[in-house]
Amino acid sequence: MITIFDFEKPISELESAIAELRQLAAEKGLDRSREIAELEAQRERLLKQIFAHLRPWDKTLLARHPKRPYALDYVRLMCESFLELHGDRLGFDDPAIVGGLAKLGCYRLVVVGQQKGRDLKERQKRNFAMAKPEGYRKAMRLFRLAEKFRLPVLTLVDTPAADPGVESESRGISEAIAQSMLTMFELSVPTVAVIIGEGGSGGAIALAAANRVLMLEHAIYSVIPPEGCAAILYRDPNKAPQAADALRLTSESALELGLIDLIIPEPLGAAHRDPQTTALSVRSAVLQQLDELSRIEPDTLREHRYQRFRQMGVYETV
Amino acid sequence: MITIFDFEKPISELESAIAELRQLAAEKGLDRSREIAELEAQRERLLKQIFAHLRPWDKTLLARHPKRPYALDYVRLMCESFLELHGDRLGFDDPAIVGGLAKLGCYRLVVVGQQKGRDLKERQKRNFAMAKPEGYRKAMRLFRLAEKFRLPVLTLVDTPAADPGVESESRGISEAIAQSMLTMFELSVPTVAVIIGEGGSGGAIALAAANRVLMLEHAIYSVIPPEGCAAILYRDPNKAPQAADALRLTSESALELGLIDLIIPEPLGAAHRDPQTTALSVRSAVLQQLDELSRIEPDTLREHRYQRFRQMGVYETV
Amino acid sequence: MQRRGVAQTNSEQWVQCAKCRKILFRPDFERAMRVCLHCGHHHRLCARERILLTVDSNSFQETDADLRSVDPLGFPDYADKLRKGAAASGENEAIVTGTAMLGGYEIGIGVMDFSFMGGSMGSVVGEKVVRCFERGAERRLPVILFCASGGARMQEGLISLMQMAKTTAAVSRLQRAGMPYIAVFTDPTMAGVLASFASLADVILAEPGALVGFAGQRVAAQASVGKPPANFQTAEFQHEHGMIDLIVPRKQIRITLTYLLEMFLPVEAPVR
Amino acid sequence: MQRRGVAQTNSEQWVQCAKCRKILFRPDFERAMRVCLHCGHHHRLCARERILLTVDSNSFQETDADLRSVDPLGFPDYADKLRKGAAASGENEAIVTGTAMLGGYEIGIGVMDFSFMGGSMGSVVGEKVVRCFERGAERRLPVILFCASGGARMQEGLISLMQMAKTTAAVSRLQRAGMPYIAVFTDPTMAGVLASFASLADVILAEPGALVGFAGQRVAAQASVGKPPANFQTAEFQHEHGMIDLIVPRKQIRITLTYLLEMFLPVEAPVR
Ligand SMILES: [Zn+2]
Ligand SMILES: [Zn+2]
Repeated sequence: MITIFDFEKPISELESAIAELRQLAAEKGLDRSREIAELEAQRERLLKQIFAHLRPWDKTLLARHPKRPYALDYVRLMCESFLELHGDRLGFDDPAIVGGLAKLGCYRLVVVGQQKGRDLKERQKRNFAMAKPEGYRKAMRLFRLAEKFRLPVLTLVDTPAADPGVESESRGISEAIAQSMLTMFELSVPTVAVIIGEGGSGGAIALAAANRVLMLEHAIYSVIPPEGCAAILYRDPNKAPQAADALRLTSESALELGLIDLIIPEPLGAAHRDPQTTALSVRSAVLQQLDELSRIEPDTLREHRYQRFRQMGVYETV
Repeated sequence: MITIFDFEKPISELESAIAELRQLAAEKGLDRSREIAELEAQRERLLKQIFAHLRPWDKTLLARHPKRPYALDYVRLMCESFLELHGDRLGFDDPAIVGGLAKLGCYRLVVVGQQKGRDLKERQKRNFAMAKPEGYRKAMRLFRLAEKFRLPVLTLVDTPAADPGVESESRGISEAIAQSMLTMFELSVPTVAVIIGEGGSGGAIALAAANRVLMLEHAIYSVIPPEGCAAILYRDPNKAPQAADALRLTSESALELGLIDLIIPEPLGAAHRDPQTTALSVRSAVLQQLDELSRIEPDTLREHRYQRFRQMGVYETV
Repeated sequence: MQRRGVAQTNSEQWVQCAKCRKILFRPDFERAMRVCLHCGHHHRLCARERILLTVDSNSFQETDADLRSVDPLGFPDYADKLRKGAAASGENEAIVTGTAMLGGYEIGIGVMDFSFMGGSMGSVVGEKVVRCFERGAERRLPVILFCASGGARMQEGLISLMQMAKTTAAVSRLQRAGMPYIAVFTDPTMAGVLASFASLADVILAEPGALVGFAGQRVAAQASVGKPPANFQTAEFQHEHGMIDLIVPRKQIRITLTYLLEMFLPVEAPVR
Repeated sequence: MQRRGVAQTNSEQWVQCAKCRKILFRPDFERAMRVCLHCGHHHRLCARERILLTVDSNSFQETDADLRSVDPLGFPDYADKLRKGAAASGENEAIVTGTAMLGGYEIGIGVMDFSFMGGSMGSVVGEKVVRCFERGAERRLPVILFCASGGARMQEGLISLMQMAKTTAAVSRLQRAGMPYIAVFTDPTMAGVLASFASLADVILAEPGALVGFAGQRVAAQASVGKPPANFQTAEFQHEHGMIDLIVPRKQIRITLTYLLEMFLPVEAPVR
């Protein structure tokens, strides 16, 4: 399946032309390298031009791009090794949240992330990365393991929302989200969260109560999906682009507002055009945070984390 | 419903005769007090005689007697006040285990107990006091509440077994039993368990990893129900009485083996003939334990509890 | 959904129950704490009424009344909604906090007010909740929160999502201080508030029939295979599912809270 | 139930798979660690075989081999069953414990042997498990336990039930020492062992197809409304239900354990 968003269309047209030309050259044994180089330069200019002016809604589409790297892609591309662990020890194992033990540079880590599915079948299995209570409870189990063995925690956030269904409600999805945050606040090991795609409201913050919160350039982070916001604000879910503007759900806005610590740049044309390079950028950003955090005393880490969120909020005193 | 076991039959015949005589005397306005007194003395002699020679199987029947006081009866009869709390905060509230906050003498306590049902409907609702994983998880939540607020814990054990069904298996009944014991071992507040009826294998020990374990005189405590043991041992569940002998599941045996700390005597004719008196005996026994335990330091309480179970086991070294 | 919370005023003397539609004599209705005398429906209370009905007379001392919301994102209509919320509720924000005595115990208390922008949690609600917990930790006060909220305040964007984390962190402060935290879920307790500090109380009480849940009913139904049960997202449903300790009729809330304080608060060692 | 664990010997050269009934060349079968080359069925191993296949060569040092069961209740046939168990297994009891090296890490290890009275836990098994955990806590050794048990040993009555509590208490000792505990569920891991120390490991591995459950299959079916699923009480069922981290084929158990030790054991702070 190829997905081409409106703003990507001219680029993909150029890309098709380049591919055709290459094939033609190969078949006929001709040297068309000059023409190809020219088209590629054109593509590069166009990409720069388009990506210099992305609206929040464009970023929303990029964050949800079906070819965007997912949590396990990053784990595979950036970690030296990884062993997935399973189960909440309470009766369930939620495929929407994955977690395990990884090596990253000189660090041994607990990694927990929301995992989308690439094809239809996996998408359904992973419930579109909408975790049920058991997903967060598995995460908490792994957080406690991290605490016990003094391993830093890395979370990779990528979810449209926590699962809102009857089953999740009946097993306490709200409690699970709240407890997951509480467990993260109680940790005395370094914690780093990276919003890699969709940072969807409660489902996202449940895994993002970390010492450092980073965001990929084209990821989004929002209190409500733009469609839901549009339905309330304009009584029209199709006005999601306007709602995306109003919500200011981009990485730039989050950084400006002081709610995240760092934007990890994506390659030109967004992460899905070069997962390898993106993963290496994430890797080096995370390693840098870990280098800084691992110099801090356990109790201080907890206190810093508290203060990090404590100061969030904009109000006045009359 | 009136249940008369074989060994209780002569007593109940006498009791019927006494009741008839009383009625007759009342109807006709006659003084039959001498005859009544004589019959009552006879009943007393007979009770003493019968209850002096109860076999383990008789005790099993008494422990399961449908008129025997249940956990909430004791709470009602022995505590100054009680507020039941509900839920495991994980999606379930198991009626087979009840728990809450009680006042007992000068103490504020967390009380947790297995609860049988008196009539058919309640029996089904309470699943015959066979707790599912969520029952033990509710208990653990209350244990942690006790730890946080430095309240002693009293458990009232009365279950044929933990629920063995598919649903319980799928939610981790084994893990729940193990975690419940572990949680009790981690507590630094005084803990007292009373086996009030059936102490049925894993389902019972899950709530009985306490500093002091007391047993009512006619309660039983066993690694396997006598019927199950007979099925294995004699390939005949009807040989349960013999199996009960072999298992030595009475309070006397448990005390002899050093596995419990104290037998709480029951009134003549067993607890169901005088719940009020039985409850007062339980009350004073528990209060005495609490008086002793509350003088011990928190860490020492934990260590004593460890050593209490640590030394259980009979083996030789060659 | 009917406007379940609001008793319609027919005249000065009479009100109509929002649920059973029966007409009630207003003085009786008020004496019953706005619980319908026919069907038992618990109508919503505003924060001040709740405080009056809950704490010991004249003991409430408000704190942080000087905090006001601003419009950090320039969000459409937010400034206007804040004005309307203030007018509708008579409050400056969706929560009133303070200290008080309850059954003779000094407590920190917060009461949310649904009539201010649906009790939604933005920066000011978050800050006041946090200060309530911090005050509890510092001064060793138990904290009692009455929740009534539709969730996070969309108009403050990501800042309002962060209030979930911020208030949760503050719960951990109170926990470390060993002080009790009791939550009372009133109609409605939803979404971002339920999924943060509300669910983390040591003991959770709820009023009968209160709406308590994560997502809107329509979203929940769409995301599910089967049909939601009849009592879906009521306090009773959450109680069945182990999330609420007790459903407590309004009249018994005060005595229940007092009992819990009595059980949890440290006292002198018993004399023997 | 078929005798799922045991590969029938047809001759010195040939064995028959207990599951698919295919005939296997014995040297191939042994080289495959008694895993069927046709259907992958994992046949039971006795304790010594398991130790040989798991730890670094010649590193195993047995401990507490001098403990023997007695017959504290004078239980029918118990003395006889102990003799037969010893004959069948070549062991003194249903568990072998000791210390060893694994992937270069010093560990405490315990391996249960189902061929000794169904791996049931009486006083000696309990004591040896406890000493294993205590040794781990004192000497700061990680503990690895291979479970294979039908449950508590009925023949020791209430004493055997107490072994559940006793071994659980010992897990808490190791936990407090911050040392890792890894359990491997092999066929079968049931009842009193599953409901005590086995389920409390930091990480739980299981061999494919191992029987893992609380009550006997018949009891479970009788106590349930619906029909048990086809894979009921297998390692795979427990894995689906969040009770087991990983199903690990026998050949990969050693490397998986090594990775876990590498992750959990304290190392010098990384040089930067
Ligand atoms: Zn009404
Ligand atoms: Zn085979």
